[in-house]
Amino acid sequence: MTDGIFIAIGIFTLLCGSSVILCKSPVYSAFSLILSFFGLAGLYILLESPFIAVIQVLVYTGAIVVLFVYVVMLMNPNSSGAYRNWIFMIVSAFLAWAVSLYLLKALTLGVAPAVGGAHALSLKEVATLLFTKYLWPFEILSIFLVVMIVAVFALAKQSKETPNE
Amino acid sequence: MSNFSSVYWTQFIAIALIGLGMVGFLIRRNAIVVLMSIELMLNGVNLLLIEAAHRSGSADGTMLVVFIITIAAGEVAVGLGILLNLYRIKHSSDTELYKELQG
Amino acid sequence: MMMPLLLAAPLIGAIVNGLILRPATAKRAGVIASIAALTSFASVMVQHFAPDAGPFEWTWFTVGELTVKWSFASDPLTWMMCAVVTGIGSLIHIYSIGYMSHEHNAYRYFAYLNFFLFNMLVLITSTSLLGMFVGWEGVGLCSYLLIGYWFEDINKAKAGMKAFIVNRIGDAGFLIGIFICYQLFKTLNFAEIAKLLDTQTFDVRMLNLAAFFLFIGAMGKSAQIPLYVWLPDAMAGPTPVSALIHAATMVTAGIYLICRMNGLFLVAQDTSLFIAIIGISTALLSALIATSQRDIKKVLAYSTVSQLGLMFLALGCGAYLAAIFHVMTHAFFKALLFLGSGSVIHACEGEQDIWKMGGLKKKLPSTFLTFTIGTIAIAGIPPLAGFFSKDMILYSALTAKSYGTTFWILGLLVSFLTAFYMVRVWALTFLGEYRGDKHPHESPATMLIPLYILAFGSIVAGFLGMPEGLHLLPNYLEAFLHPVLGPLVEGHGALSEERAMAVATVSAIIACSLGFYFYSKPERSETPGKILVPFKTVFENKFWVDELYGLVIVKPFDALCAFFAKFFDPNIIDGLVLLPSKAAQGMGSLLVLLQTGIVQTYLLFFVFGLLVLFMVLLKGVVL
Amino acid sequence: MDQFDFIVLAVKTLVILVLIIQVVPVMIYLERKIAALIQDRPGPNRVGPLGLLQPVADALKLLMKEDPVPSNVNKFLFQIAPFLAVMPACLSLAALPLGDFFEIGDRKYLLQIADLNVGLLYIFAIGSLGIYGTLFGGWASNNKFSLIGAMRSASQIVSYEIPLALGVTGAVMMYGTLSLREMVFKQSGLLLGVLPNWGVFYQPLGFLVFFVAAFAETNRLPFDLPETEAELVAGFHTEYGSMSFASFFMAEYMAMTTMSAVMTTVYFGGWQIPYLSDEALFSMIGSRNILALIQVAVFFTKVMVFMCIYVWVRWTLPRFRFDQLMKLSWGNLIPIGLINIVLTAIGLYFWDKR
Repeated sequence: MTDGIFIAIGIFTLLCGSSVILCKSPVYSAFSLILSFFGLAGLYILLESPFIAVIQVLVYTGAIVVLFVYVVMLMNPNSSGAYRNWIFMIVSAFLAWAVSLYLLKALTLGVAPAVGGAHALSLKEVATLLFTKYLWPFEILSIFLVVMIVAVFALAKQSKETPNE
Repeated sequence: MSNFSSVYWTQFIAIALIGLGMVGFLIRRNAIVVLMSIELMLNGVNLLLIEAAHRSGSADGTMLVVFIITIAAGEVAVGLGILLNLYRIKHSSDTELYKELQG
Repeated sequence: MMMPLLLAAPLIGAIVNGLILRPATAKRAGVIASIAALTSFASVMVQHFAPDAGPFEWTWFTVGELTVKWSFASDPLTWMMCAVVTGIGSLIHIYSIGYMSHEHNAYRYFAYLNFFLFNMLVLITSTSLLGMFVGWEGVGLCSYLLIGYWFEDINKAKAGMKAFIVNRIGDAGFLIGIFICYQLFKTLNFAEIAKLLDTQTFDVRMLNLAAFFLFIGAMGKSAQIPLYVWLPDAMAGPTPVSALIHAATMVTAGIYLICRMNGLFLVAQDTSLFIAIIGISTALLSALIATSQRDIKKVLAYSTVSQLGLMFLALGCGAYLAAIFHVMTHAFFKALLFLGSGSVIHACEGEQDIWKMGGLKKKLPSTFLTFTIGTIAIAGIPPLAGFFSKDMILYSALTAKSYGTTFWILGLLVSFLTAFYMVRVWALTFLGEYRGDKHPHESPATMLIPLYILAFGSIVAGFLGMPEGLHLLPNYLEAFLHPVLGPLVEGHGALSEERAMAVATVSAIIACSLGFYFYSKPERSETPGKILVPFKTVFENKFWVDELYGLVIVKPFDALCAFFAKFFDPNIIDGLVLLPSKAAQGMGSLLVLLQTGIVQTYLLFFVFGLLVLFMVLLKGVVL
Repeated sequence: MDQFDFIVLAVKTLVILVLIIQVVPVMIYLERKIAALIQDRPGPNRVGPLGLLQPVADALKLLMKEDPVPSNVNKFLFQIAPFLAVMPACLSLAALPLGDFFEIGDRKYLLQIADLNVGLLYIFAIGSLGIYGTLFGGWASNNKFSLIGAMRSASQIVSYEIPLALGVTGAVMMYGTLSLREMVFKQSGLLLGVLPNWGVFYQPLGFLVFFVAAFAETNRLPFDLPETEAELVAGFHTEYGSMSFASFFMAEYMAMTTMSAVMTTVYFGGWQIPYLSDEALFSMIGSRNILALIQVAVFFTKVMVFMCIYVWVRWTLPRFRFDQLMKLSWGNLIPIGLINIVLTAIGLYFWDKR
């Protein structure tokens, strides 16, 4: 039964994903992006990692897509000429398909046996791991975030300076 | 709920997401949609990681996903900042207009 | 010991004048040059009475089995030529002192004159063809320098160049001749070649070829048919130069060469015939042109060319003695005539057109006297020198093996024309009233003394080679040159020698009277022009030979050079050089197309690269 | 999960949903009454005795009115926006523990829809989705005022999410768990013999930050900028007609309820009666279900107390300017939150109560 739900949500996610890239107006792409992230959150829950699902909803849907919608609202781009010319579409479609095929083949080559018995990761375990095994990445990540903030400020300041002709 | 008849499905969905993302940022002319398709690809990767973590039972996959999500957040912030500046100059978000750096 | 002195004197004179005492005045430089010339003349005289032992020589260079030596020796032929060259040379040096007195840097003129003398002596005294060739080139150089002495005037400079280039063409033929001789005889020494010719038999065709190329060298230097165009233009130089180089010495080098190689030419009969034909045709052509020339020096130049033509006629018929005898006599009276015309021009402040002179008898008495002796000598009136040498040539032509009579008749016509145009010049310059606007005056003593000496020479020179038939004097010259030139060949022609002499004399007298009749009175001087109107323009324009050369040789040559300069070099050669750079640019512009600047094209390349990467990594896996 | 449990779960979800939805009309009535009280006027008393039927009248009015859709509007998003606003408000109820548990037959059922061990995080995640309703609503209605209103409210909610989270982190560190149910159990008993063992006394700073941030999250008065009548007419929901406007209104009130519920659960002991522990109460009453009812009643009284505070604050404090608003969040609340976390950490290190 769970397989059925899993496949259903999977297909839903893929549908929303394809509508992200196919919708002419970016607002609808943003909207379908939100739906696909919900789908993904559902998949994570089915894969027994609720923490990641909640983080996904909180961070991705709650913050990142908000930024996207924010920028879309600021720009309100017209939806004319959404796609590149035909040759590009065909070529890129073929390339993407071929690469995915190869990826799939590469992944299935190294499939490790299903160990099973995975337990849902509680917050405590994540926290302990974060500060023991992954302390260094955690610290570096904090520095990375500070750098990001400084970068965004610089960009914001720059845009203020350039006279909007 | 613990294990599925075949692992094949999750990998298929994840790689399909990655493929869609790839097609997205090659086809679309609108810079925002390009960024969105990159996010889509990242999520595909996250799904693969979670599936691997689930299958092998180790927490490393989960931790990696957490890191990826934070980095993605930073990346989108800066990406959209740059996009806004480009928009301020070009009054349009069409990638084919940003081609001063050509031969 | 005399030989080194002979050569060294003019060389030292040239160096002193040219390089050391540069700012000397004309007189001082002239005196030094004349002393040098006289010492060399004295050494020639002493050489005659106390000849040196062997050839004076030292090795120059050795290539393979050929060792070339500077070697100078004297035998009767060389001695005689040296005597003529140094004798007349010193006379002309003395004459030039007066002539060049008003020139401000005459030291250059005298240096060249001495250097010319040195080269001429090297040419005559060297015992090998290569040594002669060095002299040959030196003489050509000096004639160029001297013709172009007043190089400020572009025409004179051009005349110098013309002379030099035409001589060079002749020299090229001479060089090829030397190569062939070396190929045949494996030696360049005259004596050895003569010995080989007597002992061994060579392929006649090769001999003819060698003789032919040597004759081309002679043609260039002695101004025969195709290469004579430079001599009339060479008159652009000062008159003593014309006298010395273009009358007495340099032009005779060609004849000396053939006499020196007489062994070869005796065997190469076809070339000798060819020489005869060329000689007589040159003589006839230049004589006709001379009759209608206005410039006094041009008339004398063409008369020189025709006299040289006669000499070559004699060489062609095998009469080497007659040729040398005529060289000697011609040197005397032609130098005399040139120096005479020089003093006339000097008097008329550079006026050379005979129609603007006349009546100079009273104003230039001594010049008039010497000029008249010269004219009588060249006309061939007995007992003066011209008659005997010219008659010897005509008689030898008559007794030649082939076409003897035709050569004799043409020779007779040439001497008739010679007499006619010389009397014409003489009459127009000295008789009648003065037509010019200058006021001529007699030349100074230094110029007149050489004229008198030369006049005496042109009277006496004839008696040296009198034919036996007249039983007056033994033929000294024949005895003297016998060892070098071989026996005088006794042929039998249509007429005997005495009768031939008589006919020649009668024709000369008729020509003189005809010329006198026409040109002594001014009103009658136009009539010959009217009679020969169609021919007159042809003669005046020198048969348009210069124009012909210009058209046939110079213009196509220029076109060829233009082609190479304008088309071949810039496009083909530069094109090849620039090809790689242009190719690189082309390639560069191609690659630029890849850089469209649009991010998504780069992404496309990225994805394509990814695909290729996967293909490579997963080679074995079948999708 | 056999058949029966599923039904019980469905019924439980329905009951809780209806209960929360019923809060909205009550609140409308209360809001008008308290506002009137503060402004010293009688308030609604015409409709029904003491104006009690006023909310019904309002509801009927909103239902009856026409729901216009302007022409040059992005049709799809315009109509979706109200639902997007309401959806997160409802979803976030799932994790709220109304009481301990009740029994049917021999099986115990929790008095909350789902006891997630990431309960609090879940509530914040769903809470942050509320932004989309305002964003799409403002943008879709295609007029300058609503767009600016949407922009302001989005940036306000995003920037107040952080202090909200920081405030709560202190409490979470203390309780050591994200599950709301265990938090409530941890708050039973007495502190120093006198005070009930509630989170607020341990985390006064944390509570203060959370309290202020809660106001901003729900766009309640001091942070009322998105709907300021003066400049932006009605902010992002200017163009909306009756039912859509009603749904925005409902979303706002349910968000308030959720925030109050979270505050009571985390800081005020949820369904705990101050000086009476559950067992003592159970021994008095005897039946588990009646105890459950009492617990639910206690929980709701606490929630109502907070709601009244909301309304009370709304009619007393003036509105912030936008830059003051931002300065308050980034300048004041976040630093206080961080300090609070540090203090809690020190406290825990020394008096590790657990």
